[in-house]
Amino acid sequence: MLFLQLLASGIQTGILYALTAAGFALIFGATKIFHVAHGATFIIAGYTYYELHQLGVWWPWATLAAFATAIAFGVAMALYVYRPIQRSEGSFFTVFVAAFGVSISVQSLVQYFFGRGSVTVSTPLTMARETLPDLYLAPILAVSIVVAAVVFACVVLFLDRRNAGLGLRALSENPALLESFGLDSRRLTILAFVIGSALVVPAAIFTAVSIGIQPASGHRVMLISLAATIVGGIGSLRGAALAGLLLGVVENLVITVVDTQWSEAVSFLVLFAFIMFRPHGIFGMAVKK
Amino acid sequence: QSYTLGTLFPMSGPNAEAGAIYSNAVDLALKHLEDDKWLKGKISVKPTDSLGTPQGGAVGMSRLVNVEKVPYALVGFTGVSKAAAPIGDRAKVLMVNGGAVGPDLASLSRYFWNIIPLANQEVEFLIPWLGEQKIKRIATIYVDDPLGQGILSELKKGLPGVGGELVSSYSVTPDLQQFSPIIARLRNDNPEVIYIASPNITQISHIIKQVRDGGLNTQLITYGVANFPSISKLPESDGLIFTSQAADWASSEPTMKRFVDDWRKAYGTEPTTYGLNYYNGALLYGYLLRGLEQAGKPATGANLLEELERVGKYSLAGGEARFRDSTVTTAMQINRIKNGVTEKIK
Amino acid sequence: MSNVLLSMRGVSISFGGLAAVQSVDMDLQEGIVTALAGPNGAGKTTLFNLITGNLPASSGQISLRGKSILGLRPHQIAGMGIARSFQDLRLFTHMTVRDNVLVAIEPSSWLWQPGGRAAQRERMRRVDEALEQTGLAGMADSRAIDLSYAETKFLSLARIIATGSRIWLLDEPASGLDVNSRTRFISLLRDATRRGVTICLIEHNLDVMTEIADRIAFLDRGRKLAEDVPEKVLRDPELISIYFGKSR
Amino acid sequence: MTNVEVGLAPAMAVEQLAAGYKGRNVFEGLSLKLYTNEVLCLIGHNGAGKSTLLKVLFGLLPHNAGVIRFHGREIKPTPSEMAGHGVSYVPEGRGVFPGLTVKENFALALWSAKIQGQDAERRIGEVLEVLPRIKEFWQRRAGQLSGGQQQMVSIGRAMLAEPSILLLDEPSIGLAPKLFQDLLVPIREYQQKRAMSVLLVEQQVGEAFSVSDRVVVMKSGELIFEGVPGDLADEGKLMGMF
Amino acid sequence: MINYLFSILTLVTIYGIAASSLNVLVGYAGIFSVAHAIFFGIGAYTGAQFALLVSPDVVLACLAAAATSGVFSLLLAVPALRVRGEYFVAAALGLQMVGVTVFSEAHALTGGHGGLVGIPPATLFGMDVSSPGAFLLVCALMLALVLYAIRRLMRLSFGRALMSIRDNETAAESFGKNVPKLKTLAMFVGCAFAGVAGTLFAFNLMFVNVESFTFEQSILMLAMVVIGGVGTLSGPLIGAIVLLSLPALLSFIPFIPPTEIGTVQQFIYGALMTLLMIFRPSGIAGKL
Ligand SMILES: Nc1ncnc2c1ncn2[C@@H]1O[C@H](COP(=O)(O)OP(=O)(O)OP(=O)(O)O)[C@@H](O)[C@H]1O
Ligand SMILES: Nc1ncnc2c1ncn2[C@@H]1O[C@H](COP(=O)(O)OP(=O)(O)OP(=O)(O)O)[C@@H](O)[C@H]1O
Ligand SMILES: [Mg+2]
Ligand SMILES: [Mg+2]
Repeated sequence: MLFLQLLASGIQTGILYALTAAGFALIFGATKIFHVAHGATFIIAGYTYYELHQLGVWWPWATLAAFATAIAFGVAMALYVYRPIQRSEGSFFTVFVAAFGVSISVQSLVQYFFGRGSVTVSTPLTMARETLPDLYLAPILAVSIVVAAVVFACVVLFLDRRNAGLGLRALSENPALLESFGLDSRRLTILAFVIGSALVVPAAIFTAVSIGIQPASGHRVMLISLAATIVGGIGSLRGAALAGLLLGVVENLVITVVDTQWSEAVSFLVLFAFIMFRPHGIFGMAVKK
Repeated sequence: QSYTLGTLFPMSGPNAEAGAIYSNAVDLALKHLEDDKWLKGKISVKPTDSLGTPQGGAVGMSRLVNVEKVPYALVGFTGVSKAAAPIGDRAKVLMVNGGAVGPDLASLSRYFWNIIPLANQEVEFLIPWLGEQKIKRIATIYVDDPLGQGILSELKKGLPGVGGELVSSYSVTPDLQQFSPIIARLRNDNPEVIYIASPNITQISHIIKQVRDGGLNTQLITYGVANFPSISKLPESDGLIFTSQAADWASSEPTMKRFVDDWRKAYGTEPTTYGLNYYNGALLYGYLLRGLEQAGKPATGANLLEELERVGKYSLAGGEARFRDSTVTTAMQINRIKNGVTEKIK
Repeated sequence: MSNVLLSMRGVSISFGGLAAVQSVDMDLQEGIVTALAGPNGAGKTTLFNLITGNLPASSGQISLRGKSILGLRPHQIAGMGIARSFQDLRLFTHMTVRDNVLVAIEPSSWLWQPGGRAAQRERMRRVDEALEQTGLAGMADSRAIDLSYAETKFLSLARIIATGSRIWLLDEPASGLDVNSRTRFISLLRDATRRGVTICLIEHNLDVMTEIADRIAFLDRGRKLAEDVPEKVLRDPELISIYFGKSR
Repeated sequence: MTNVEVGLAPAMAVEQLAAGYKGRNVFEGLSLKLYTNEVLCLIGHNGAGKSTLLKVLFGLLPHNAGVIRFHGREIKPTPSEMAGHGVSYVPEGRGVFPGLTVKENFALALWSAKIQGQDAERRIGEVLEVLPRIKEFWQRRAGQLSGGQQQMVSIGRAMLAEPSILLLDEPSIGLAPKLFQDLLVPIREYQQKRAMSVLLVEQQVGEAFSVSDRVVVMKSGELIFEGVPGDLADEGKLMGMF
Repeated sequence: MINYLFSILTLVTIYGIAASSLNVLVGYAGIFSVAHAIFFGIGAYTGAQFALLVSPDVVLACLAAAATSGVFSLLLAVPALRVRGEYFVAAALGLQMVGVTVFSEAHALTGGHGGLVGIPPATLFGMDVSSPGAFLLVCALMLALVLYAIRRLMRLSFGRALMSIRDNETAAESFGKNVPKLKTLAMFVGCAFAGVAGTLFAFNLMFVNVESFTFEQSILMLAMVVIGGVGTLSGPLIGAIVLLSLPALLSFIPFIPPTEIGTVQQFIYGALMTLLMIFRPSGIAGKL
């Protein structure tokens, strides 16, 4: 039973990771931008929802607003931070440091306006009940599974049907060539940021509801997303999602065998092991020489 | 004549909530000293941000010592205190900690004093009560730092004496936010009480919420940190028991009453022991300075220390405080949170 | 047959199901220019990669002066005097032109300067000489990324000239060059052969091929179909129909 | 010569054009006309500015002065707009996405030209007729193809849009001579069938001239010669121009 | 005031060494490490333990730390030989996260979260050099030494070989560069210098614990390199000066409410980082 219980909490955690990781993976896969401010998107979405919820706004409106702010932030990053840097041929690390600076600023802004502590949205959805003998499950688990499934289905369908997925892959390989094909690489970049940023919104709301968020949470979100993106294989959306799920489950199950303080490090050991023994990840293509 | 008081609190980062409360307490105390015309001179605060990290602490302390040239500094947080102590010690600055409770803070330096009872004292006080309540099975979630280790070793040492047993202990990293797997295991361990020992306020509130969400109704116990609103105001904290230094908010003792009333008025929140300690820490400075003024001595760290060691006891808010061996000894109490209000149960 | 420097016997490799190179036998003779021709995808570049150790041969034997070099790492093979260029050039884009050449000739596996100052001066002299020959002396201090197309081609050659290697493997070194540059390029290669350098070059341009090659080896679908002096190969009706077309 | 009237109006023209990189103009005051239904061959030494001109025409590079006209109308080209006008551009070098399969490369071009369904199938069929060898590696990743195979794909995908103007930048690089000839013939046929305009930049002068209607020679950013291929049959004269 | 200046300057020199050593990896060898704080930390712990157990001599402690950090650099060299670019960034990230956990669990060596206290004042050949001025002098000398060493190395064939690998590994190989060996060597040199910086850090604070070796620290060092100018000699030092003096300068701004100082500082700090990158993408000392 302990195993099942841990599996359930692993899936719950894993879904949050999967959603954030998929967003990061999509952006990184398509634009080769190491979007370390992804964690900031998460915080912005989470706090938007929380603050509106506190004001008594009906949850669908709050959710919509969270989508709006998250997407607006992501697109603003693409247009006003990453684009100028890339236009002047800034290196990988220039982008990295710039994005990190934004994360720091966003974190302190949120602290300034909304306080530094952790905030939670209380709902009865998170109360666990004994569903099976000795197995305690909260309704939020079912809700998040359904939401994640629907969200992923929508994204995958959109990318496939509209050829957008193909465009994003091409963008990742050579944006200049994309222009030679007569496609607008700027629009595709924005598209990647829109979808990628939108993907974290459900994760942010679930976190606000089930764990609670604080201005400093963004960091960890970013790290896990990054790890999952690599484990899943760069450029693979479903890889990142699966890896996120896997990391969540591993992190939970592993405490049956190791001391609890190691559980977080285990995710990164998994990452390390993947890089050493299967560097192209679960679904990725071989690393190019 | 004017005096300076240095503060070295985390003003940003995950523990900034604490820094804000500490600063408010200091401001309040200085206002009271001023209103009372307690001193000939005026005390001005020199705030520095410790970022809550050792390096921040070292840089901040160095700034307080070398730029602001304060003779007296209020500090907080274990890592910060440990990094700041040698710097203050070298420059002979009297440092007073009102927030960190790691047991190893007792012996940092002659110039480093704690105006807060350290965690081991709190656990010592709790254990007999557990015996009285016939509580046998105790589990703990702790952060493997001096605080957590101190609490853990006190529990291990004390529990057998009252017929109790530490059934399990889970060590976590200070920034862990997800406790569902630990909660799943705790459910299997079936303890009567779970003791939470973390230096990180946010983390404690995460643990409390997630334990309750996990459908676990075990009694939760923690130390004085539960005085922070983000813990005590959490809906899930209902029923939480915690030890703290004795602080009777309804007391009619004038210093205490003035502190409580003015705190509520100025900040619109309930006062906490942390606020109280830093309020007292600033008051103590006033008292020491007054002693020096009367003796006609300059306000240097060495003189302040001498004065503190000479007098050794002051009547601060909450009663008389005795200072010996770098630490204050105060009465302790056990509290329970009920409907968002903290009530004393012992 | 004169002095065979590099010899390949039954060399093969395949990618998945695709046999990119199939049991190729070929000899490179000292001081002789062999042109490697063949349709696109014939396996020419792959053959180079096999020689230089960038790809592992699945079977066959490659030996340099009688000693097998199979299984050696690329840098070891380079150390034995085989220099190559790449179809996509692969310059050290952010280093200066001079450093691009210098780094190619330095034995640099340790923290100190091998051979001391005297050796370094000698190397600098060789670098300057190579730059002079290729006409790049004027832009020795600009970064490789700022060069024009023709200049990058010449830089890629300068790197090889300076190494003093006796065997050069050149992958389409003259493609895209205009008539003038091409002439200059060919004369550089001629100078080298006069010094006894052995060259194997992949080339699609007939003018270049006929002007410089002593022998032409013809590859198609991984197999060597012919190897002979240009006059014969260029008259082979089969090869004309699959490769050279009507131009001559 | 079916459309004589249209034939007189240039499909694309530039007047007094100036463009370059980082504030330095590669050419200034350049004027050139590309008529409908003609293959115009642009030759010149390395670095003359040929590729730069093509990039400006397709909107990949902004011009600093002068005007660009498309069927007489002044425009400020951007790549997507030019693609919409029926202009296709084959860049210098490997113009394919190495990680995508050949099929996907084609799909991308179709997406760009907003061609779907039946129409798409038909056009793919037509291109494969012109370049039958593509079928051999239709499902393979373009990055694994040999240089020449990639070049074929690159040209094939540009023709998918049934362009009215085709800008070709040194298609011969890396191609076997026979293949290049084989490629030029169908391009020429396709061009005549659809009255397409082709601007062909080449170093393989012999082959290029055999399919060209007109030749211009560029030297250091200036057009120093305009005429028909026959004018330059004499190799010495050509060499002198470089 | 002068002592405060000394303490800031000491930090600048220490971080100057750390950032310069990171620059060997990032700027010259193209190894994108985000785990430099771990090697800084290994050096700090080694130096501290050396001072506690063997001798408080700075130079000896630095040597011991350099050797230890250098040897541990193999942990990172192994993935660096297998993967590149973003993959390596992720591997380094994994090492960083696991390293922090190890630091906080290996109580016997690191004192866990409690850290190591009571590090004795630094001496140099038996002389006490723990006063702010003297220690600054020691640090400055070390910095000069490290910068000189890096400058020499990078002007030698070693540096050029590294840069050629950075620009194109396959081509470097076919010009005789033993890529694994060179990368491992570069890693050793970079991490050993980081160890020196760590030791000085330990002596300076007289206290070390894991909080000084977190991911944020690695990023801080990286930011110094990038903001200063990747692959330039003076860049990392400039970056260290900018990033360390910034909070100090900001703390002198008078009109910010005391309780919000930290937050406002952090905001400005982050914003400046971004703006610098947007307007000077190749760093302050970098070529535009
Ligand atoms: N890494 C690889 N993986 C899979 N297939 C490959 C790889 N490299 C080459 N090939 C295939 O092997 C065959 C030979 O390729 P190679 O590059 O040697 O051709 P080539 O003769 O150099 O052609 P070109 O003249 O066009 O450059 C081609 O069909 C190519 O698709
Ligand atoms: N991206 C660029 N940045 C800066 N300068 C450039 C760039 N591309 C080309 N140049 C310069 O512009 C000039 C013209 O280049 P262009 O590529 O147009 O020549 P070209 O006629 O196509 O030559 P080639 O026959 O070599 O292809 C050259 O001097 C070249 O160095
Ligand atoms: Mg080839
Ligand atoms: Mg060109």
